[in-house]
Amino acid sequence: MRPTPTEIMTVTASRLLDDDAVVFAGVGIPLLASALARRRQAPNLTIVLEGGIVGTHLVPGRLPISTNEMRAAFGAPMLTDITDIFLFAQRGFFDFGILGAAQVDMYGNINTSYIGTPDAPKVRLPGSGGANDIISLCNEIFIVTAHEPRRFVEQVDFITSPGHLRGANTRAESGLVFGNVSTVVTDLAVLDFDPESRRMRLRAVQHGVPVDQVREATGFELLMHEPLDELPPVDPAELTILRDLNGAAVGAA
Amino acid sequence: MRPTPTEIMTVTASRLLDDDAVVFAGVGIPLLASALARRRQAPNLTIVLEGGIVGTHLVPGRLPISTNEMRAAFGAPMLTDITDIFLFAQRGFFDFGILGAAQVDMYGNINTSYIGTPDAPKVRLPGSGGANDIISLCNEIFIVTAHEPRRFVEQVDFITSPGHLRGANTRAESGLVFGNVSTVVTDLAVLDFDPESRRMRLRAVQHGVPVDQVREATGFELLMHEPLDELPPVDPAELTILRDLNGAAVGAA
Amino acid sequence: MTATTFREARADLERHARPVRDKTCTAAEALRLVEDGHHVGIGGTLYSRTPMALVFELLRQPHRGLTLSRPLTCYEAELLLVTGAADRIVTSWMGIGLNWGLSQVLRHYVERGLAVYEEWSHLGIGLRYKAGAMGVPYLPTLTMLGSDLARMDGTRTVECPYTGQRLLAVPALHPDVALIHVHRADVYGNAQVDGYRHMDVDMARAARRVVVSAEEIVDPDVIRASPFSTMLPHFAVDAVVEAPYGCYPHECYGRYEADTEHFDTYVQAIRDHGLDGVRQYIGEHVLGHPDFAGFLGDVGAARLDRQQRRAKELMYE
Amino acid sequence: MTATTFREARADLERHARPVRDKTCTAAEALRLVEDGHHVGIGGTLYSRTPMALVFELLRQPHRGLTLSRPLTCYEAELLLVTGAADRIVTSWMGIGLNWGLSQVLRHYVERGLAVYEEWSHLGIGLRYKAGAMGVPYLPTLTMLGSDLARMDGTRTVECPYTGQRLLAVPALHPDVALIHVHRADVYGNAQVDGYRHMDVDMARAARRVVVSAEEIVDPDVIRASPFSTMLPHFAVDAVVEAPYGCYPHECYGRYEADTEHFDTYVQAIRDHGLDGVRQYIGEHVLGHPDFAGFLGDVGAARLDRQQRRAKELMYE
Repeated sequence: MRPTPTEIMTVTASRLLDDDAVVFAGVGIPLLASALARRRQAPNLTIVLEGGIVGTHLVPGRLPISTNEMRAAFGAPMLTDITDIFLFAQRGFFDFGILGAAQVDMYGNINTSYIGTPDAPKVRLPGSGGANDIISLCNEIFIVTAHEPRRFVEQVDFITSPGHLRGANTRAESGLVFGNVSTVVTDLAVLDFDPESRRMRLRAVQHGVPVDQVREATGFELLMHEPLDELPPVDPAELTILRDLNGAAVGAA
Repeated sequence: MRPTPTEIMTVTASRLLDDDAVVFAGVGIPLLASALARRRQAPNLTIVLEGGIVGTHLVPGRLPISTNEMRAAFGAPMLTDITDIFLFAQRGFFDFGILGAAQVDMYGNINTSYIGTPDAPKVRLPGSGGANDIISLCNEIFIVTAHEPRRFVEQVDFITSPGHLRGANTRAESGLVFGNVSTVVTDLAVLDFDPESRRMRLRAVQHGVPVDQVREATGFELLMHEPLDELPPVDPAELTILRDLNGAAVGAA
Repeated sequence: MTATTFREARADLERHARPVRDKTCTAAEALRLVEDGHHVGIGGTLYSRTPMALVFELLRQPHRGLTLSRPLTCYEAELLLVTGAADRIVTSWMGIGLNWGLSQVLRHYVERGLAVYEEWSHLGIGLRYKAGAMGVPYLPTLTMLGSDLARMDGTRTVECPYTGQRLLAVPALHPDVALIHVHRADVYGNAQVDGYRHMDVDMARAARRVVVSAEEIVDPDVIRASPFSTMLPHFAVDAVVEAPYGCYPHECYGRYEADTEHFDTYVQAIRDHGLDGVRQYIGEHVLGHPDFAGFLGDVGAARLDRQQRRAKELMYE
Repeated sequence: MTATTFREARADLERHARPVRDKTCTAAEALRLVEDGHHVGIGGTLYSRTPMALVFELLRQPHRGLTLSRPLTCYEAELLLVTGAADRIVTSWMGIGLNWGLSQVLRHYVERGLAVYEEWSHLGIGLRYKAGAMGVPYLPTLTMLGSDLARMDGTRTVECPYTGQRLLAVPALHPDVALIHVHRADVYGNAQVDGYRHMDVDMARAARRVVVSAEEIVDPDVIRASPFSTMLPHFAVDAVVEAPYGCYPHECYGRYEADTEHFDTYVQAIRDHGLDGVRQYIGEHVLGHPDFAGFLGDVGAARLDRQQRRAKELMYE
């Protein structure tokens, strides 16, 4: 029972979620990671979804594909509307935000809008959805994405969702005075940001992954945290829960 | 069955309300006038109350004393909250607003805050409630009040609810680009405002009331509309309905 | 205007956890959240869904320098003025209700400069709570413009960067503690009401701390069966107090009507004895009992049943 | 950005009566409110409570130059792009859903400059509708700041007059026509939903004209028995269209789940035939029938029953 790369990063992300907290999760890996955390170290974690759902319980094998469908609401003690749930975020109610990224740069900026330029796009991606809002408004933000050079670029083509913008204090100077984009979780590593320059740096490698492999999968010069940790492997119990949750509904996620 | 002064102005106000319109009514005389209109010329008038009530049906003899209590909600097809109902007003959904006044001046400004000055009040009145909002946000506004010199003053001690402010275009210049304070209804007369100066002027006297009596009851120089009308008397049918509505609940209103 | 800025209010919230844990306690325990000098938001409006059980408990405590805010303020604020707990009222209207005339207590304190009545329009105060709840420092509006309310409150105007329209900027209000009464809540604080929400949702979400009193504490599954009725989620609530008839003599939508005869008696006492009438009221109905249940016991089951019956008659079914 | 300013939108509303009168009509009659060049707001989000019966009717009409807006946009916009009715999409996300990959139709039109995708953040578009619904020309927010979305959309920033905080000013959006599907409505247009409200309330209140389709037309007394479920009042509604299964193949909360196999077939047709796959879909499912009931007849009762059963299983009771 070997974990897939997707499973490795889902499990790693789930471990970041403390009990008693509130997490604003995007659909897919972020939601799976949150649901897994509830079955492990964080039984009282409250999962919030952008459809207006507070505290979804989820049905294994019938996980929602979108955060706005009936499945997402199962067992929730409160349902409100989309705008309202983001206003909760703007007020500061949500400890964590977790989201994916088509492209992320060395300052944690995310692009899910254009490959190429807005004037001459090579690929028109689906767009922000709630990602810009989650990264702008939640208290602490985790990004989860596969570690590939085409995803980890020096500068994103387009800042859909602002990380540390151009580093140093530029995020706060833009008016984004709240929200710390703290961590990037991948199938190869966990990364954080240098407290001064806000450039991405390698914090820990996944179990058995050499540092050079992380460097090669990264399209920019990666800073190194001292010391550098190695993460424990995925626990079989974590994997069992994850696959049970996933069921047939989301496939390989 | 002679009508009281209060009944005369309630009936007169009710006649201003067109069928198929939406009226935002304060409690007391404004609500009674609206309820009466629904039983006469405006069966499809929608009465909105500041508690968040859309389309209250009211129970004769059990009229509400406040616009936020259960009685006010009876038979309403929609209930929302206070702030929300005023936001409907701000958007422009409400054709008419009707409200009372402790003190009104020659520009239709209303004072329900202080007799005397804020620094040294002789009487601290209850305050605006929703009056400032109704007069600022509804499309056309009617003021209903007893005609007495102490109420009809040249300049109110304090502008709780803005009429035409200091006349001419000063209301619009303050930012209040919507809402026309069009009519003042009293037990002696109906008054409107000169289109240029926005000073109050006598439009019509109540049945049998001499113009001089209106002048004497007004604490400022009243402009005269040409021609000056005399209103028809209260119809016995109007009075019967009004007293049925009123029941024992609001007493002499 | 407001002591707590939106940034301070957010920083406070970020440090403060309100997890999915049992939060039930007595009113006395819950009210420890209130400190001298606090701004206390009182839920409901006028005599509808006032958290009276919590207010009565507040009256038993020796607080000073409280500011109270409410959409429309009824006699609960008179009681807190007379005990000396509160000296500032932020509201849009204060009295008992249309039928009971001017508030003589308000007149006494404000006309003598013993207390401050900071007056906003009804929507003005609603938008102050809403700005606070939305996590922004102000909201633009067309109301209050041109009036002396705007001048007295020290408000500023802003210009729309797209249209040039002049608008009033209403500043966010973040009560230190909000007191809210609901029809039912689970032990975690997920709270539902069956009637008007008044300004409770915004007030509670803007506040730093929130105490909920509830007609009933219910199983979480009851809440989950109708999640659209949930007004406040557990993470916006600090304490849950069981308080049947917790609004009496005020009304609780669908449960019991306001007992206007109780108001009559109170107002008559003021007519007869001035502020001493209020002090007698507090002595008899509040301090004369160890808790709100004691007060209700005095009122008696027959009278509570009558108010309940009157409420049922007004349900449209 | 927005064609109709808040002052124009208000002036329009002041001139426009939507009384307590029977507003029921067919989808074709209701859709006469839409004119070439209009901004059409489509209620629901992604594949939840999409007013599909109304969208299908819109596809039968020979419109040009429409702008569509929605919180999250699904394949209904693809259909309207391919017929040439729409050439501008204002939304925060566009695709079928996470499992169906990128929208190849969107890519085709936008990458070739044949249509414009004006992208806002999810909250950004929500606050645009909300500003419109509130009757103010903008709302201040902390979201979108610093991003290229804010730059591309030509937004401006404002400074809070009390705190100096820099905020993004999100401009009001007033759709010319909003299309909204609900669970039940009376003939006057008082409309209730049983599930997520998405951004429908704000979208409809911001819009100049509103068409409501409903699973059921009910007696006004049904509405009056649960007035807190009423999402839109009659004075915010122009036309009421009876449309059972009116969201199919999308979901209607508590009534029927989304038919994802229908999406699979649609996406496979695009993989196999490109835009011709979309044209075939429209020919077969939309133009091949005189109305939406014809399409549902093709789908068949067995499949609709299955979707209904799946929805019931997800009700927490």
